[in-house]
Amino acid sequence: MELFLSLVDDAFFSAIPAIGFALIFNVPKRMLVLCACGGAIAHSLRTLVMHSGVSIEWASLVASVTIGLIGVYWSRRYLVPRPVFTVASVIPMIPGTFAFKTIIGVFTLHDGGYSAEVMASVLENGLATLFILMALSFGLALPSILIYRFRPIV
Amino acid sequence: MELFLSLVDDAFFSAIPAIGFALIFNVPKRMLVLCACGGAIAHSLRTLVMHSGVSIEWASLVASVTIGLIGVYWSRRYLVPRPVFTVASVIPMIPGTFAFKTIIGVFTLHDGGYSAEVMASVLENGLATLFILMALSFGLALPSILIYRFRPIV
Amino acid sequence: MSTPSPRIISNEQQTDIVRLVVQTGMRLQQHGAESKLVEQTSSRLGLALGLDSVEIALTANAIIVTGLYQGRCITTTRRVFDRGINMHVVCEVQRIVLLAEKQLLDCDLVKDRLERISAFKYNRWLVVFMVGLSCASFSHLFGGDWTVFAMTFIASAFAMIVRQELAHRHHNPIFNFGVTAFVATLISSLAVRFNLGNQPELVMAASVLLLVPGFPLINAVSDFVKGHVNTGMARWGMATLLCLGAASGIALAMALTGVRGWV
Amino acid sequence: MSTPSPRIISNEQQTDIVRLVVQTGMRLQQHGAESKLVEQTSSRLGLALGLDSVEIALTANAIIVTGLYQGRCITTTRRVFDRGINMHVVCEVQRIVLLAEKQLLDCDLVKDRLERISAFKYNRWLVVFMVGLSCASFSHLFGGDWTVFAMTFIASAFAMIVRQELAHRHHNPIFNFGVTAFVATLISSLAVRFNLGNQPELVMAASVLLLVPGFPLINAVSDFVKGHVNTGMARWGMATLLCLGAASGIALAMALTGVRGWV
Repeated sequence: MELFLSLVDDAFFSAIPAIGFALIFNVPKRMLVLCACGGAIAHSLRTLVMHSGVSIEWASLVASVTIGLIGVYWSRRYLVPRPVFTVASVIPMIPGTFAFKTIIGVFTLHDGGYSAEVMASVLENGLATLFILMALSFGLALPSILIYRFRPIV
Repeated sequence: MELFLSLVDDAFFSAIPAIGFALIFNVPKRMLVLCACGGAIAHSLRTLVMHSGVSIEWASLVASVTIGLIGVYWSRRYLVPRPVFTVASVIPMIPGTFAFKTIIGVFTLHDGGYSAEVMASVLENGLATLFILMALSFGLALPSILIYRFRPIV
Repeated sequence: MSTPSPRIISNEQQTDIVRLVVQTGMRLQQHGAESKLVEQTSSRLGLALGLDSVEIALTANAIIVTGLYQGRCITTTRRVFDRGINMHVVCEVQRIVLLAEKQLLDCDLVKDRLERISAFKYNRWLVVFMVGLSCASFSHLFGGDWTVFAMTFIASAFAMIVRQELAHRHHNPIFNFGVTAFVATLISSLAVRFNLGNQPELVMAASVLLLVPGFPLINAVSDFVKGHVNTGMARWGMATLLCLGAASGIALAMALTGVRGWV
Repeated sequence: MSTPSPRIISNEQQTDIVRLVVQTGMRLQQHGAESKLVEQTSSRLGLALGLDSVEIALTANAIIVTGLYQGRCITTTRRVFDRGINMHVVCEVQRIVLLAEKQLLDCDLVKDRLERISAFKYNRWLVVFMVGLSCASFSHLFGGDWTVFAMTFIASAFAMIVRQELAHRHHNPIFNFGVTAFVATLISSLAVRFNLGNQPELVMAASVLLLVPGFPLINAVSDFVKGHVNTGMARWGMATLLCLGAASGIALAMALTGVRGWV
C-alpha cells in the first residue's frame, strides 16, 4: 500500500514536468495528455523496477524502452512522429541532481584544489549521469532499430 | 607605482609575442601595430584585474571581451575582419605553462605509475588550461554574438 | 510506401519538386527532428510527387538534395538555421507528406500547405507557470518539502521569463543558457542562505533543470545509433556547449554570492 | 547590405557568379577564416553580383554553393585544402567583396582581382627572429631571468627554422609539430642539465609555445558558438592533434635526454 501511494505520488509529480517540457517543445495540444501519461508511466515504472532491487541505469533502460514501445503504438495511431511524445516523457528521468553534483564537484576541484573525496564524488556522479543518460536515449531508439529497421513507423 | 611598472613590463613583453604570432599568421603590415597594442592592452588588463583579487579565468574573460570590443571598433575603422587583430592579441594570455605541466603530468603518470599528487597536478593544471582557453575564445566571440547578431561587423 | 502512378515531369516541375523536398527537410531540421526522420520524410515526399529517386546529404547546418528523374538530376543545397524545437511544425510537415503519399495533394497544394505552416507557440505565461511547476516537481521527486517546492517554483519561473525574453530577442542560445542559469542560481541561493526547507541545496539543483537540453541529447544518440554520426556529434557538441553555458552561469552566480550547493 | 540594382542575368553569367562565390569561400576557408566569415562574405558577393539568394553548406574540407536566380538554381562544390593561416589573403578577399557590394566591381573585375591575390609571406628570418623573441618574452612573463630569456630565444628560434623548413616541403603539419617540439625540447633541456638561469624548466615550457594552435582553437570555439558545430569540431580535433603531435615530440626528447621539466 505504501509502495502504491509512493508510486501515485511519483506518477503525479512526473506528469507535471512532462507537460512542462512538452510546452517548451511546442507539442500540439491534443498530444499533451499523452506526454503526461508517458511521463507518469515512465517514472513510476522506473521507481517500481528500482524497488525490486535493479540499479538505476537498468531501471531507466527498462522505462525508456517501454516508453519507446508505447510511442510506436501512439505514433501509428495518431500519425505523428514518435519524438513528439517520447522525449517529453523521459525528461523526468533525466539525472539532474547527479549532473549538478558533478558540475559543483568540478568547480570545487578547480577552486579548492584536488582532494580525493571531491574527485570520488565527481567520478561517481559523472558516471551515474552518463550511464543514465545513455540508458534513456538508447532505450528510446531501441524499438525503431529493432522492429522498424526497413520501413518508417508512420 | 610598483604596480604601474609591472604593468608596463607586462605590456611590453606581451606586445612582442602578439607581433611574433601576427607574423606567423601573415597579418598585413599596417595591422601589426594594432596587434601589438591589442596584446599589450589585453595582458596588462588581465594582470590588473587579477591584482584586484579576481581569479585568472574570469580575468582572462574580461581581457578577451575587451579585446573583442576593441576589435569591433578597429574592424569597422580599417574594414578588415576582426580575427586579424584579435587572435594575435590574445595569444600572450594562452595558458602555456598550465598546458605544459598537464602534459608532463600525464607522461609522469604513465612512466612512474599512478600517484595521487601527480594526478592532482594533472587535474588542477588541466582544468586551469581548459577554463582559461574557454574564457579567451568565448570572450572574443561575445561581442559579435551580443551586439552584431543580425548583421556583419564590416 | 505507395507506388505513385507513372507520370511525365518537365524540367521545371522537377526543379519545383526538388525545391519542395529541400524545404521539407529544412523545416524538419530547423525545428528539431532527428536526422533519420528528416531524411525519410523528405525523400518520401519526393517519391510521392513523382521523382524516381531522392538522395539527401545532411550536415549539421545544411541539407543537400539531389532529385533524379529519368536520368536527369537536379541538385540544390540549403543552409539550415536552428529555429528552436517545435513539434507542432514537425507534426504538420509529416501530415502533409502523408497526404501527398496518398496522392491527395499535388505539387502546388503541397507548396501552399508547407508555406502556410506557422510556428505555433504556447502562451508564454502558461509556459512560465508550467515550467516553474515542473522544476518544483523535480525538487519534490528529489525529496524536498513544500518550502523547497515553493522556492524552486519562484526561482525557475523567473529564470524561464529571462530565457523567453532572451530567446525572443534572438540571443545566442549558449549565452541565453548562461544568463538563465545565473538568474536561477542567484534566486535559489537565497534558499540556502536563509536555510529554507529541509534540503535548501535541492532548490539550487532543481531550479536549473529547466535548462536540460533533452532534445539535442536524445536526438544525438538517436542519430548516432542510426548511423548519422556527423549530425549526431554536432548535436552532442551543441548539448555539451549548452550545458557548459549553464555551468558558467551557475559558477558566476556562486562566485558572486559565495553560496555553494553540495559537496 | 546594399540592395543591388535589378538586372538580367543569363544562365552563363549565373554560372560565372556561382563560381566566383565558391572561389571566394574556398580561399577564405583555405587561409583560416572562421565559418561564419566564410559564409557571410561569399554570400554577400553573390548577392552583390545580382543573385537572388545564395545558400552555402560548409563542411570541414569542402564547400557547396547554390546560387538562385529567378527560380533557376546552380549548385557547385569544391574541395578545400588547408593552405596555412594567411590573414593577408583574408583581408584582400574581404576588400574585394566590399568593393563589389558598393557596385564598384563587376563580375569580370572581381574574377580578375581574386586571381591576382597572392599569398603574401613575411621574410622568414624576420619571422624566426620575432618568434624566438616571442617565446623568450613568454619565459619573462612566467618569471624567468635574462639567462632563461636568452636560452628560450635560442631554442625557439632553432625550432622555428625547423618548422619553416618542414612546412616549406609540405610535410604533414602534425609531423611538423612533433619534430619542431622535439628540437625545441632537445635544445632547451640543455638549460635544465647545466642548470642555467633561475628557473631552467621555464625554458622547456616557453620554447614550445611557438606551437600553440591559436587560430584553430579560437576559430573552433567561434564556430561552435555561432552554430557551425561540425566545422568547429573539425577544427577542435585538428588543434588537439597538433597538440598531441607536439606532446609526442616533447615526450621523445625527454625520453632521450632523461631531462624532465616540472611536476
